[in-house]
Amino acid sequence: MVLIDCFLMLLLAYGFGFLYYGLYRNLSARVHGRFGPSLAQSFFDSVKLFVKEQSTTFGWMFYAGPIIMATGAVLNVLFIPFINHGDSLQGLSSSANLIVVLYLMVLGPLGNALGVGSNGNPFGVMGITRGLTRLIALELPFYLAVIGVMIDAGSADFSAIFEAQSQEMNLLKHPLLFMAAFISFLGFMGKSPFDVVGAPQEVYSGPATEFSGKFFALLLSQSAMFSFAKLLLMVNLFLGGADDLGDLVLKTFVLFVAATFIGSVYARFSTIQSVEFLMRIPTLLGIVGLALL
Amino acid sequence: MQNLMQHFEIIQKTPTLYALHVSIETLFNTLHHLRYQSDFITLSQLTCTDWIEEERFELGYMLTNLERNCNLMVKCFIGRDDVTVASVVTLFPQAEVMERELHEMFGVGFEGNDTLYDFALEDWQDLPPMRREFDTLAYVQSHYDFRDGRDDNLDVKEQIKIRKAAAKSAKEAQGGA
Amino acid sequence: MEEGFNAYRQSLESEEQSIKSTQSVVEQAIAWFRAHSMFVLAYGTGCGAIEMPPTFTSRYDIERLGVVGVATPRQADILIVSGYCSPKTLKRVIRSYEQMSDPKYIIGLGSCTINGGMYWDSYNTIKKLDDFLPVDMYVNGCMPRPEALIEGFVKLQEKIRLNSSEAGYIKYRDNYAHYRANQERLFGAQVAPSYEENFAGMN
Amino acid sequence: MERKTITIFHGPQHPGITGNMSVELELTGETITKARTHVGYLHRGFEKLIERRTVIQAFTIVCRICVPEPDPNEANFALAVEQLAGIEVSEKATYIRVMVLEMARLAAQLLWMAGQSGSVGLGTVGQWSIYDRDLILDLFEALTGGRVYHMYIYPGGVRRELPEGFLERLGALLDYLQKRLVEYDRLFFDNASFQKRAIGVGVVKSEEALHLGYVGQVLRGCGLKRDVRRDNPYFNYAALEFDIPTQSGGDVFARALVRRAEMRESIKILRQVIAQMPTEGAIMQKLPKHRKFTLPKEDTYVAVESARGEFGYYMAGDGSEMIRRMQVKGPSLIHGFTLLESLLVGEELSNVALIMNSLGICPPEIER
Amino acid sequence: MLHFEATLLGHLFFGLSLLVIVALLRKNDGLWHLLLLGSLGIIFYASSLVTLFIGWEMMGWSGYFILSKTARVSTLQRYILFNLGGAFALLGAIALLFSFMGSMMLCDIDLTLLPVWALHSVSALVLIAVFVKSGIIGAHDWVVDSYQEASPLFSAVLSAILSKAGIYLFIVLLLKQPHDERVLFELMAWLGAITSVVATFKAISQDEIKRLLAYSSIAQLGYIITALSLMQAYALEAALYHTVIHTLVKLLLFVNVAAIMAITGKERFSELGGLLYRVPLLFVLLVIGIIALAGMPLLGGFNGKFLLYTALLEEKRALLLATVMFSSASAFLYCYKLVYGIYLGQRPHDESPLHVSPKSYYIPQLLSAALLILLGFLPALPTPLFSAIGVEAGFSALEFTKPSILNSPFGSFNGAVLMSAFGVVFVLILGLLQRVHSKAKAAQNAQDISYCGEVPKAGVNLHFGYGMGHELGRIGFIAFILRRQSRRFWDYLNLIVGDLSILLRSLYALGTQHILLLSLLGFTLLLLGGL
Repeated sequence: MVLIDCFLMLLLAYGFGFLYYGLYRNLSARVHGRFGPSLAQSFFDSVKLFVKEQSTTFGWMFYAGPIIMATGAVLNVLFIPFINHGDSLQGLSSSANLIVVLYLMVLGPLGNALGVGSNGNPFGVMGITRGLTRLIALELPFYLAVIGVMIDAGSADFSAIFEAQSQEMNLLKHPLLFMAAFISFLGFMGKSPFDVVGAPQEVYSGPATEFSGKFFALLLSQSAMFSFAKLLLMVNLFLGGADDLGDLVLKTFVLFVAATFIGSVYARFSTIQSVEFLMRIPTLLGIVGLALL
Repeated sequence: MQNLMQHFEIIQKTPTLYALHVSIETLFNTLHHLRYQSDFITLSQLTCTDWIEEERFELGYMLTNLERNCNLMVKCFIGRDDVTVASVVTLFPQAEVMERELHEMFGVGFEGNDTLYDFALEDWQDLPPMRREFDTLAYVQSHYDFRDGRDDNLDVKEQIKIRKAAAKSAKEAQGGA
Repeated sequence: MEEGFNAYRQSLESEEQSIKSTQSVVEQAIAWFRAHSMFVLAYGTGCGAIEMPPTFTSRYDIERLGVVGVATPRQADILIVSGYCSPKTLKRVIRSYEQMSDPKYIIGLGSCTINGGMYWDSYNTIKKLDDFLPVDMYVNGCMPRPEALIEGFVKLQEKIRLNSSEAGYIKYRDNYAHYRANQERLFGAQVAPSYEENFAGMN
Repeated sequence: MERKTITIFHGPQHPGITGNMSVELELTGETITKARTHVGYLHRGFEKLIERRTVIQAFTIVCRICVPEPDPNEANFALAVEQLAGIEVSEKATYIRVMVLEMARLAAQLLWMAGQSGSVGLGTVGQWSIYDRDLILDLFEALTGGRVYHMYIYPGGVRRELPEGFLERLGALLDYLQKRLVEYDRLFFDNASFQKRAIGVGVVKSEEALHLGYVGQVLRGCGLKRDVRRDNPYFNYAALEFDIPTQSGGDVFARALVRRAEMRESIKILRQVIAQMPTEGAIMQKLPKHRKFTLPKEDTYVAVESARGEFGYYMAGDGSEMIRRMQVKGPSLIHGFTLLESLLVGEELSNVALIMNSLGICPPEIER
Repeated sequence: MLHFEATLLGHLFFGLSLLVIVALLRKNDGLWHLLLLGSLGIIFYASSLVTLFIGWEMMGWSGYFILSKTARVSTLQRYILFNLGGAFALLGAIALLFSFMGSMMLCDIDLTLLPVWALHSVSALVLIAVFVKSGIIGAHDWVVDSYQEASPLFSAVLSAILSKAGIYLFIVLLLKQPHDERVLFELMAWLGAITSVVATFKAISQDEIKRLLAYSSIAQLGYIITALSLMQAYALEAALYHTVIHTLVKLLLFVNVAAIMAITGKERFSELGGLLYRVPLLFVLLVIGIIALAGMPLLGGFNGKFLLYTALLEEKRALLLATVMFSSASAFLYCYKLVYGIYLGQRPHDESPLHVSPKSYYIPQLLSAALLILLGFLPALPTPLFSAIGVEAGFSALEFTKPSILNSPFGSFNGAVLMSAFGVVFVLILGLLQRVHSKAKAAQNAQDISYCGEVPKAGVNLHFGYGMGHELGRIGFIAFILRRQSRRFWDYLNLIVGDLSILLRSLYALGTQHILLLSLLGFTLLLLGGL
């Protein structure tokens, strides 16, 4: 039963991931004052890249890099329950808890960092270093918020967190914690003030510089699924988890639209500015939120 | 501007443009004097005109004053073949790039400016291209080949001749009838 | 036999019918995906690059056709040579083209790529882009308008859907020696590392 | 061997470069220790081609020198030929020329805004400003027949009469742009994250700015009120009344505010031109012996204020109908080499595109 | 009267030191290593305070002799000075304990009997010894230099085992603190967390490989000391688990770096790079090492951290937990710098010939890598041993269901499911990628990278190893950390002691009668004091 559950979750994550990616391009197109591509355009892009005739590789480590990253994304999807109280769509979340998921989110990018490092392109490793430097301050407000949620729920298991939010979701109980987490959530999703990792004008498309053909396709697919997993995590932690599929779509969509619109009106901080910013206001929000727990 | 007039024989070309001819020996001292004593403190352009029939280049230092409302052209004639002029990088740092361009385009040497590597052309073996004896059309014929005309269309001039003849004969036929 | 544009259009349609019947459904699907998602390399080589911002932004918005600008040649499918090409630029253009992964296409903008255009007598521009790189689609005009550029992309999409064997990258791969000879004749020996072995294992 | 600094190219094929040039950067980490500009990718040997062309032939090629703003080239060429040959230009033609130049400046500033916001990742502003620039190009198309290359200001006047209803359309467009500028203020100039990125970056010291020959917004950005339209007026700018905005910061944000104020000034000038445009008068003074028009054995230097600074032409005639020598001096020659290379040392890699856009470097006018 | 008594804790620590020293035995200074092993044995099996102190001293100077083969004089001096300082602090603590306990035996030490001031002074003195040994910030000066200048294999021993002696001392002497007198250990918990943050940022900015590893082991010990000072069952398990992991990881990393130094003769990031495809096995082993060092969920490294986080959560120490998580998040940067600086990056042009590395470098690495992977699959394997030690130390037993499920007060996770899920998904995606339409084509050579349209010339350096983390110096508080040199503090102390001794010497220069007068005065004071 668990296998069917996992397969269904992966299918949902893949579908919703590309749907939201297409929606992102459409919504930001409307902000720009144009129509934008069809909703499935990102899916077409990834299939086209999969069926290209050539993809350059730089040895077996470069080949393994994106695979580890995709594995990290898939594991994230599997270890976060989609539905809060039901028994379907739980995946493997019973045998793991929130702290494991937090650190799984970093496993994929570190695996990819090995792959990108092995191709010898300076732009790739500069993108990775920017990601890791930004990670130092990006995790701080998110951890503060997550610690608050765990202490409030009394355990790190998702079921306990859903229990704690059964009457009132964390967004209302701990608004400050939600704000701190949302700011660093913008960074995880690579939205504008913090999208410093692959900035094309600065680092020549960062880590994805040497990815061609099927490797770039794998990168796109895993980033679609990974962003859906992050949306899911935010819903489970702060919006009381999803009662059923419809509720899931609604809540992730609301979070997603907020992130998109915020992202399209901000200029990009430099790496050091984003670290300094994240260490000031969001961390303060988190600490005050914890104090008021 | 007036005290400069007596000091040098300056011709006024337009209300805001003056010209001054100096010999190559006094060039650097004049520029030095203008740079520090007068208010012509900026070198905004370094021009070179090739008078091939008179066998000489004409170097022009375009100086602009502090208020940027008046330009003074300091010009001097130099020989055409492997001539070197004292570089003015010490007076005007921005001259470094201008001299590099003239060195590559005209072959004029500037001793004192050590960055005279290539400015716009890469691996250029031929004559400096802006000299008048360099014929660009001949270079194009020898290095590049053009797209040969479309085989389905005849030469345009012939077509025009045929049409004219047809029109004339048609008019005569119409006149005759 | 009639010549001119209509003839070319009929021959295109008839070829399309003949090819459609021979190709399997999978190949047609692959060609459909390749046509509906084109990544253009962000490289403004000549003065035509000034008409690319209006085409890629909100007024003419080519993203509706699935065309997106990408930063590196590895991710790109289409290289736009926008206007005249000096040997120094041509060296970089060839380098970028050879780093793109198959199937890749070239769009030549403006008359300068067709016959040297306004700089026919300039010592530093190439007169015929076709000698050095296989051009799939020419868009004429001394800087073609955004509408002409979009028309060029639509025509290219039709050509990609045909999945025809005489596409640019196949031509480049098959007679690579011819193109290489032209390049070396123009640049002398300092050409970017040759990709001879690159194609050895392919066909 | 020591591998402490890496060398990368902010190269010709790079989304963060303005045009087709490259900057070779030597980095320790992401801090730049040495920068060297490479140009020549767009060299077409303009001045060589012009030596083989008569005035009427050279006229069509001159406007192709610099792509974002071709009209100062045409104006310079016309001014130089008129000065050498001593041709008078009618009142109406001068007003139309001022109108064309100011419309070109507005279009170039909007293009700059797209580049500047793109370099800090604010894509929305780029989409809007390119759309607004396109509306100006529509008017150019109605007036001159060409969107970007207009070939309109000919020595002796302008080549085509204003289409009827053109001034009303221009007035309507100016009202629309006035409203849009307020939107750009909210999204771009007052955007906290852009200010955080732009303030204190690429600071030009005002003491050496004049002496080193910087022009345009770089001067006005560090408090020096210099503008060719005011200092060395051409056409009838002396009669028009407008002021020269300056800022004292000298950094990227100061130059952005200067450009923002210059857009307002251009709109003010255009409104005056619409009001004072004479209705009758010849717009084109026929050149004597059109094809065999000869220039006297004289040389001259003319300058026009383009959107990025003083754009100068040196032209020398030699009595034949071919032009003996024409040398173009764009603002980007000094900004691209002496200024850019000194500003980048010690700067972060993420500010390279920011500084290049703010200096308005356009490579085709460096090496022509 | 050397008394020995085998305790479970002793067995654990001695087992670890046995594993490390035997794995690193070399012909040339094997004798001293055995002596060192002996002294460790005395410490871990000592049942009386005197035996403990003797073992501590032996460990001190046997380490000194091994270090003296390679290190500079100033490093040696600092090594022996700091260790003696620690030893004398321990001696003071033992004297105080004896004066109250009346007996030297470890088993009948009961801290609750001590008056408050004695309790604090004993704890402070023992903590000084622990700090010196594990190199907490301030006392880390000798650690970094001696790790850097020791022979590569001995720095592995130094980092893997000698730093653990302090931990053992802490557990044996201080663990059974009375509950209400915990203010000293609250301060200690914060000191451990701050040490790990400071050491992490110092590690990121290093260019020599061994200095980076030295700072990283200081940071890891900071975690262990924070865990110990919580005085709670799961925190003890976290500390013990982390000790085991740290020993294995540091053994693996230092021996790997030693192999690289043997092969290339270089030890700086700015001189190395691009060895991936020339020594692939060393690369894979180092990757396993840094995954465990960074605390990634797959290998054993995560279990120690997971237990520490849940213990801190249970104690509701939110800010302390946030600091620890912050320092472990910033540890990813120096882990990546370690693997990128040596193996990844641009393939070196001067393909200097590599000397073949002796097989003996591989055995310890393979051993510890295998153990780490085993702990990844069965995270709760050592839990029975740790809970027995906890019971012995007076804590409640730990909850244990299956070796593959590690449980903690705040939730549990199944290591086997995690690892097998990773393996299955990895193989599935690999299969998908193999059969997809597009064929993989190898890149031509080191120059065939997309480099903005240009061709990287032969002599151009594209290796980012030295510059990684260079930007952090621009951030305010990190720049403060990097600038703060603790050496200036010790040199300043040095000066003060110098002036004092000069003053004292002038005292002796007085005439004999003055000395008589002074001694008389001193004697009377003592008499009065004595009444």
